[in-house]
Parts: sequence; structure tokens; C-alpha cells
Amino acid sequence: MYNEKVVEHFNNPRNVGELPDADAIGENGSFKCGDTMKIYLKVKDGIIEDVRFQTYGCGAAIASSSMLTEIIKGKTIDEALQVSNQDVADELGGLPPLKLHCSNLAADALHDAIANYKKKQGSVVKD
Amino acid sequence: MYNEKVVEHFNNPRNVGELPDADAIGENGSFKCGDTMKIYLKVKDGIIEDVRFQTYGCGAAIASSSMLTEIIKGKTIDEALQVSNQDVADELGGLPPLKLHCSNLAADALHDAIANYKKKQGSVVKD
Amino acid sequence: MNKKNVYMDHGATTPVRQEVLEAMLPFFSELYGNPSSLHAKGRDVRKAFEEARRVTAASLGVEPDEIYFTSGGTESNNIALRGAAKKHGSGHIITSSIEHHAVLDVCKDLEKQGFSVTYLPVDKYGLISMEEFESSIKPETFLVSIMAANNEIGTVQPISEIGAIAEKHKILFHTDAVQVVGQMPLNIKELNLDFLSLSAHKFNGPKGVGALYKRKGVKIDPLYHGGGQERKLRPGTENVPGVIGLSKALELAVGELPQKAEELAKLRNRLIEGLVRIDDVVLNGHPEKRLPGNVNVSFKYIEGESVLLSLDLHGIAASSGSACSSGSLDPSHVLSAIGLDHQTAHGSIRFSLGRGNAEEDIDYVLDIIPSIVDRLRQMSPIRKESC
Amino acid sequence: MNKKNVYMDHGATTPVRQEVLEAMLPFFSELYGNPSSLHAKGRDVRKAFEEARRVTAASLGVEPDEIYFTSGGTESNNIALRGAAKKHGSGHIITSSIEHHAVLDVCKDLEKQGFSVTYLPVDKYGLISMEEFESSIKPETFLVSIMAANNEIGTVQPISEIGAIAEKHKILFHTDAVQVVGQMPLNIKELNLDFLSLSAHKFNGPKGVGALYKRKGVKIDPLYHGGGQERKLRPGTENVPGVIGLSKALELAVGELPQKAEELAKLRNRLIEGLVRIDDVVLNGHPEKRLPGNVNVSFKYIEGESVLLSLDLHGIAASSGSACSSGSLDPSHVLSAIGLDHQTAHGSIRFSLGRGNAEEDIDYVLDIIPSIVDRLRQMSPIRKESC
Ligand SMILES: Cc1ncc(COP(=O)(O)O)c(C=O)c1O
Ligand SMILES: Cc1ncc(COP(=O)(O)O)c(C=O)c1O
Repeated sequence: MYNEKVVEHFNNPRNVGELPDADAIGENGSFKCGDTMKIYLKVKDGIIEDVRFQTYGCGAAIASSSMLTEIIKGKTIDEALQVSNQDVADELGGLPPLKLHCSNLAADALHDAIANYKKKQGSVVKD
Repeated sequence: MYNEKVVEHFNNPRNVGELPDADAIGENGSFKCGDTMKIYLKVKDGIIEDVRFQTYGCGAAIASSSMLTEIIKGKTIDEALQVSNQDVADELGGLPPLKLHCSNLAADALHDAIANYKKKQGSVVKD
Repeated sequence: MNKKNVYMDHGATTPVRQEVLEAMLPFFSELYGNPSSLHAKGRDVRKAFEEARRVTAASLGVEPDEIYFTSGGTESNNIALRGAAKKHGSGHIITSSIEHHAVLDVCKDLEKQGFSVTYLPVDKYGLISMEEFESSIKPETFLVSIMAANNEIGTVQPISEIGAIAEKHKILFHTDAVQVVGQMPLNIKELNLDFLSLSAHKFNGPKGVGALYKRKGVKIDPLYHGGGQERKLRPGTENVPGVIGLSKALELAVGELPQKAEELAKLRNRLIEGLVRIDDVVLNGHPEKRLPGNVNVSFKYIEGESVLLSLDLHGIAASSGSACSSGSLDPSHVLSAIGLDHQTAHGSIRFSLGRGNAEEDIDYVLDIIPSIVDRLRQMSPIRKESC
Repeated sequence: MNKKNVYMDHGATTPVRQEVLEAMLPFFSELYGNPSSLHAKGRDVRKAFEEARRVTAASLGVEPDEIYFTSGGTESNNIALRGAAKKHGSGHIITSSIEHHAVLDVCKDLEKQGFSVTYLPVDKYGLISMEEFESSIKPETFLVSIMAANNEIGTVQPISEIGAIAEKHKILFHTDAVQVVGQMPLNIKELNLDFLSLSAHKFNGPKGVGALYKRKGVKIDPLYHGGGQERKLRPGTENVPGVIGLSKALELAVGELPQKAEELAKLRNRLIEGLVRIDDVVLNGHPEKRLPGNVNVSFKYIEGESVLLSLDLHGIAASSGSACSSGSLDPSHVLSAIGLDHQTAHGSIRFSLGRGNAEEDIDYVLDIIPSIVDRLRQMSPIRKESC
């Protein structure tokens, strides 16, 4: 079902947990299938210095969460905003068609976190 | 499908052929399945001295014909009249249910022959 | 701990046992005749085939001419339900809300064709109520179909009571016994059954072959037409090796009952007891009225497929009623019907035990599970407090 | 002469060849997982199963997702015809009067359900006329089903011409190719086919498994419901060993074409020539447009079953279209449709050649037959003169 890379990320997910001093927290859940992801960002000078996640979901959801955190770590906020669900799936070497929706969870949670971050920063970040 | 006795009669049918000097000839055919039997009787003092048959039909029809001739040979006309289709099938040790109608051919042809014989003898035989 | 191979998905399918495969083998390349052929090659096969029917019937305590061989449980269910419906033309059918899709979706399709259907609800254990059943019967009801035991949660229905009520009201009674045949003793003739479906691959027979018991005298219309095999109810050249395998597997399985069922139930109870000792693990289905091999639990705060995947990485084969695992997004209709909330339903795992499972397998699973559950719970944003 | 074992009933069924059985064996007791299961035992089987689909599709020159595995030719025909009919709801179907019962009787049943059906007549060789076909097309015609070759008399229909006409009039085209697949080269994609039925046991694969080709984009309604296997068109746990066997047998058979067909046709011609040299023996079916393995002759003045039985006593397995042999009283609808009188029809015998038949088998049959015919003719009250 899943390729080796997905299984590896499921089995050894990177950046699992919470960040007590997070600068932004994002959350996303699929009401339909119940999957939920929470993402914590530590941002310094517009760069994502640290990231953690918690995910309730299937193997694809967990692996996508893990992969997303790897992708965005060290990226600027604006670069991170460009990361799409497809990027996550691609980076994992592909997901079964029926599981693609699970990877949506991760990027959407990230976008939620970034939106919260920007809100917190106020209009300063606006331009 | 057929038991050994049926196969044996099919393979080595008794009394096959015609009787040129027959005292009576009977015939019966099933229009539906096409089977046809012709039976030749040589009668002396009311006793069936000799008998021959010709049959167009399946294995059951041929075996039944053969068996019938064995049964009736040496019997009186009146005894022969008692021989039923069931007797023939029983004597063969049974026939497949779907094939029972094939054994009807034989006794019916015999009854036809006896009727012809009686007709030929005129009212003398009547009582 | 070394990775073991522990198969606990016997509810999905089972391996063909050696004696069964050996019985089948001659029918591929030596005894290959078509049973409808008149020549010796055909007659020999017809003989063996009808002997298999006799053995099958004897194992079920019914008559050979009450057995129709099919391609599996799905086809048996379809033939019984659709065949009865076609014969009746119109009317009302009663079934339960936790049937296998091979009954449930047939009923939905029959609704589209103008039949009316009552889907009986079940209680939290998965049992239908006899009162609700009886009061749902209408003058136009001609058929009730209730599964003998549920494939997901293992709940065993009181089919003898259902049969008595069906008889009283003169309606046909079908049971999908795919999960029961070969696993539990069953006395068809005491049950007032008109139809019973079974599938060989659930009792160590081959895949792709099953049977329908139809009580003598009960008339239904055939769905498919063809060469007239199986007295026109299921035409097509017979799956001879498959049927030979089915009859052998059934004979062996039934011969080992009830002892085998008791052994299995012991293993089952050991596994259940071990699992519910873990925090926030709940048993789904009935505590006693359940298949001897069925264990179904929900691990709260974590999702079933991720448990399944983790088990798989440890060599343990199980299954889940979780949405994500089946590709569909909703949790199984069975888990919803017994009232599980979305999240508990999503955390459900079925271990189905069968031939070959031993105590050490149970202990291995019980050793492995806590760490799997811990790991996934630590990863989960959902906590006890937050629920 | 010693009694030999000569099997000439390959049109009824064929033995599973050794390579095929060997390919199947691992899937009974080792690779026994349910292809729908998510664990490794299931995934391994899914992989092999989909590889079998790929091989099957490649052997037919079509796409894997155009292949649906079924329980045989009968089910494939039923799914295609009934599925198209269910989808369309009402309308007109065209078929021929010499179809297998798995098409003919489906059409009769569909008539009862309100569809109208044209049964095209055939000429004395068993061929339908393209003019009659085209002129029978009505605005409400949605489907034509014409068999690729007839199972009794071997006549091969011009399916490429039929396909062209069907395309012109935008009607769906199904062909029952059960007797053709693996015996003759076939190019589905050049034939404008929407559906094609095949059955594994006719080409040295196992009994109880077949396939339906359905052209991509063509929509039909499923007949049976269940677990959703085969993209819901044919639900039920997959007959995994059977499908593996089908794909292997098909790959081997197609790989041996066209050479195998030419060899078979040579044997066929040798047998036909020898048989028609006997007095009052006539060939049924087309002299050239016929299956490479099919020989069908009528022995006048004698009845088919008695010939069959005599052949059987000499170790020769053949079949007959005779009334008496099938339990039904009427001669086959095919022999009636080509205009044989009752008696000639009753004297028909089919020898169907296949893998394993050699010249010496033909010569053995030709040696034996005259004495059989003589013996039965001498027993028969029907003579040349009297006819
Ligand atoms: C032309 C034709 N169609 C359909 C079938 C049915 O195939 P099966 O018996 O495998 O279902 C057969 C063989 O019996 C056949 O010869
Ligand atoms: C209760 C029940 N009914 C029907 C079926 C269908 O059986 P099969 O897949 O063999 O057609 C199954 C198994 O999948 C089942 O568990």
C-alpha cells in the first residue's frame, strides 16, 4: 500500500510533540474522516527555526505530517506558505490515490498556523 | 450414467434384426425425441417362439429393446401383454430418471405387435 | 523480541488446509472432465461432484438437493434475496442495519426496484430486538434476512428465535452464516431456515466458492441464465476443484466442532482480557454472544489504520473498521449502528482468530500492543482530557 | 486394437496444464491473504492479483482496468447483457438464434422484463446475415450480442463487420468469445467491441473463473452487490488462485497462437475428411469459417447418444447435440436453427480438438468409427430408402 519512504516516516516520524514556547499554533481536522493535526512553529527573523506536530490519523496522515515538518524547517514563512499538499505527497514519493486527502491535512494545518502567526504579528507583516 | 447391465445390453444387444417370416410386426416411435423401434414376432401355439428388433435411439432405448426381447421370448402372448415399461427398466437394474421415457418405446412397440397379431387372427382370439 | 508472523485476520480469509488442497489437486489435471459430459471423463467427475454435495449436505444436516454451489457468500446472498424478490415481484423485506454489504446493498438496490425494506436497528452490543422485529412485520412482508453472526464485531444473533417468529408469520427466513459455518455448531433443521449462505474461504477452504442452502419446496427465481447447472439456480460450468475443496474443508471443520470452538473462545477471551487491561480500550460487540474467534476493540485517541500499520510492522495481521483503511471516509456502518462515536469507531481493530493460532500468538500480540498504543497516543493531539 | 484414451471434448472443458497449476499452487496455502486486507499478507496477494490482471489485459491487447474477473463465461455474459439492460431500463436487443444459453436465455428473461429482442436467423452454415442484422436495428436498439464462434458447430461469425455496423449505429456490441479466446488470434481493439466474455477452463485454465472485457467509458449497472470488489461490477472475495490460473493459461495459449491454431486446424481437417468419407455422414457448420478445433458431423439413420456411448466404450470422449443425451427431448437449438431435420440433428456428434491431441488420435478415431456406425445402422429400422 504505502511505499518505503511513507512507512519510514510513519515509523520514525520527525518532530513529533509540542513546542511550549511556540510562536504560532495551527490546527486542521477533517470532520469527515476524523483525522486531526496540530502544528507548532517557532519563528525567528521570519524563518521557521523549529516545528513540532501532533497527528491523529492514518499512516498517510502521520507520514505527511512528519514530512511537512522536514520540508519547512529552516524555510522562511513566505517560502513555507508556498508548500502545497501535493508537494508533501510528492516528497513522500507518492501516496495511494485514496489516501491523497490525508496529506491535505498537513499543509492545511501549516497554513492555519501561518495565518495565526501573521495575525499575532499584526499589520507589520502585512506587506 | 448407465449401469453395467444397460451398457452390456447396449453393447451386445440380443435378438437384433428382422424376421422375414414374422407373424406380427409392431412399431412405436416417439415423435418428440425421434426414437423408433420395430419388433418382429414369430408366434406358435400362442407362444412367442422368436423375436427380433430394430431400434433407432439412445443407449437406453437400445438396451430396453434388447431386454424386452429377452423377457418375452418363450412367453405366451397374454403373458407378454402383461409386460410393462417398468418391468423392462426394472429388469435392466434401473435407468436414469431422464431416460425412463426411452424404455417406454419397447413395451409399447410390443403391444402394437400383439394388437396387430390379434387383428390378423380375427375374432378367434377375441375371447 | 523477534518479529513473528501472526495471522489474526481469519474473518477476512483463511489459508486452505493441506488435506483440502490434496483433495482438490486431482480435479485440475486428471479428473478434469465437465460434469455435464456423458463420457467416462465427465461421469467420473459428476460422481465426485455429487459426492461432495452429499458430504456438504451431511455436514450441515440437510439434504443434498437443498445445496446449491455458488462462487461465494456474496453470490449466495444475492441469489437468495434477489431470487426471492424476483419471485414475489413486490413486497416488504426485513433485515438489520449491521448486515454485510452483500445483504445490505442488495436490499438498497431492491428498494430502488420498488420493494420496501425495514432495516432493524441494533442495541449497543449489536443485537436486534425480537419485539422490534415482530412489530415490523407487515402483511406484505415475505422475507427476513438476519446474519447469524456479524463479521466485524462478532455478535451472534438469536436466529432460532428469529426463525420461530418468521415461521409464525409465514415469511421466508434467510441467514448470512458466512462467519458461522465451520466456526460454531449449527443445526439448520431446528432453525426454521429457508436459506443459508456460506463461503468456503472462511473455513480453510478455497476462495471463490460457496454454497446456498435452500429449503426443499421453497421457490425462487434464478437471476442468471445459462446451461442449467445447479438446477438452473446457478448456471455455469461447475468449479469442480473448488466444490471438492469446500466439501472437504466443511467436513473437517464441522468434525472438529464443538471442541475447536471452545479452544478458540479461550484464546479469544485471553486476548480480550489482555487488551481491555490497557487504558481506554473498549470491547465492541457482545461480551458473551460472540463468535469464538472474534475480538474487536477500540483504542481511544488513536486511529485504527495507524494501529493496523504498526501491527503489520511487527508481523501481526489484523483488520480495522476504520474509515481510512477501507478508502471510504466514514467508519463502518456496523460500528455506527452500535452507537460508537466517530472517534471510537475510527480506533477499532478486529483480531479474528482461527486455525493455527496458539496461546503464544496471543501473548506476542499482548506484548507488542502497549508500546504501539503508547507511541501513537503520544503522537496524537487528542487526549483523554480533551474528549 | 487397444483401447486408447482420446479426449476430444475440449469444447466442453480442458485439463489445467501443469504450468498453470504450478502458478496457482502458492495461492492456496502460502499467499492466502485477502487482497482487500491492508496487512502484508493481503498486500502481497493484491500485488500478484493485479499483475494477473495486467497479464490478462496484455494477452488480450486491452487495458488492465478494462478487465473484470468473474466466475466464468456464464457470469460474464449475464453481467454484460443484464448490466447493459439494467442501465438502459428499456429498449431493444439484437442477438442470434444460435447463441449459448448464457446469452439466449438471458435475452428471453429480459423479454419478460419488458425488453424487446430480435433473434437473428442463421444460414445453413450458421452465419448471420449482415443485411438482416443492419435492418433489424431500431432507434431503441442499444445492444447487439453475437457470439464470436459457436460452441456446437464451430462457425465463426464476422465480428469485425458486426462491430463496424454496431459502431455506425452507435449501439453497444458484446461478443461471447468463450470458444475463441486462446484458440484463435483476436484483436479486441480493432473490433469495436464494448464487451467480450471468456472462460478459463476452455483454454487449459481452471474451472469457475472467467473474465469480462468492458471497454473503458462504457457504463453498465451491477447486478449483484457486496464488498465492492472488481470495481463493484463483480463483488465477492476474489478467486485468487483461479485468476492467477486464468492469466497464466491465457498468456501461454495466446503466446502459442497462431501456430497452435494452424496445427489444430490440420488435425481438424484430417478428421473431417476421414469422417465424410463414410456413407451418409454430413459436416455441420461452415467448411472454412470454423473453430480450428471443431468437428461436427451428423451420422444419418443413427442416434447421437448411441454413437457417443459406443465411442466412450472405445475410450473416445466426444459430445452430441442429440436430444436424448442432454435429457431434453428436443435437438439442440443450434442444429435446428441451421435447418437440420430432426433426425439428422439427432445424429450429430461434436469432436472438439485441443492441446494434447495428435495425428494418431485422429487416426484411432477414424479407425474405430466405421464399425460403430455400421453396427448401429444395422440395428436401426431407419434406412436410406425409407428416408
Ligand atoms: C459459447 C459459450 N458461451 C458460454 C459458455 C459458458 O461458460 P461457463 O460454463 O464457463 O460459464 C460456454 C461453455 O459452456 C460456451 O461454449
Ligand atoms: C458476513 C459475511 N457475509 C458475506 C461475505 C461475503 O463472502 P465472499 O466474499 O466469500 O463472497 C462475508 C465475507 O467477506 C461475510 O463476512
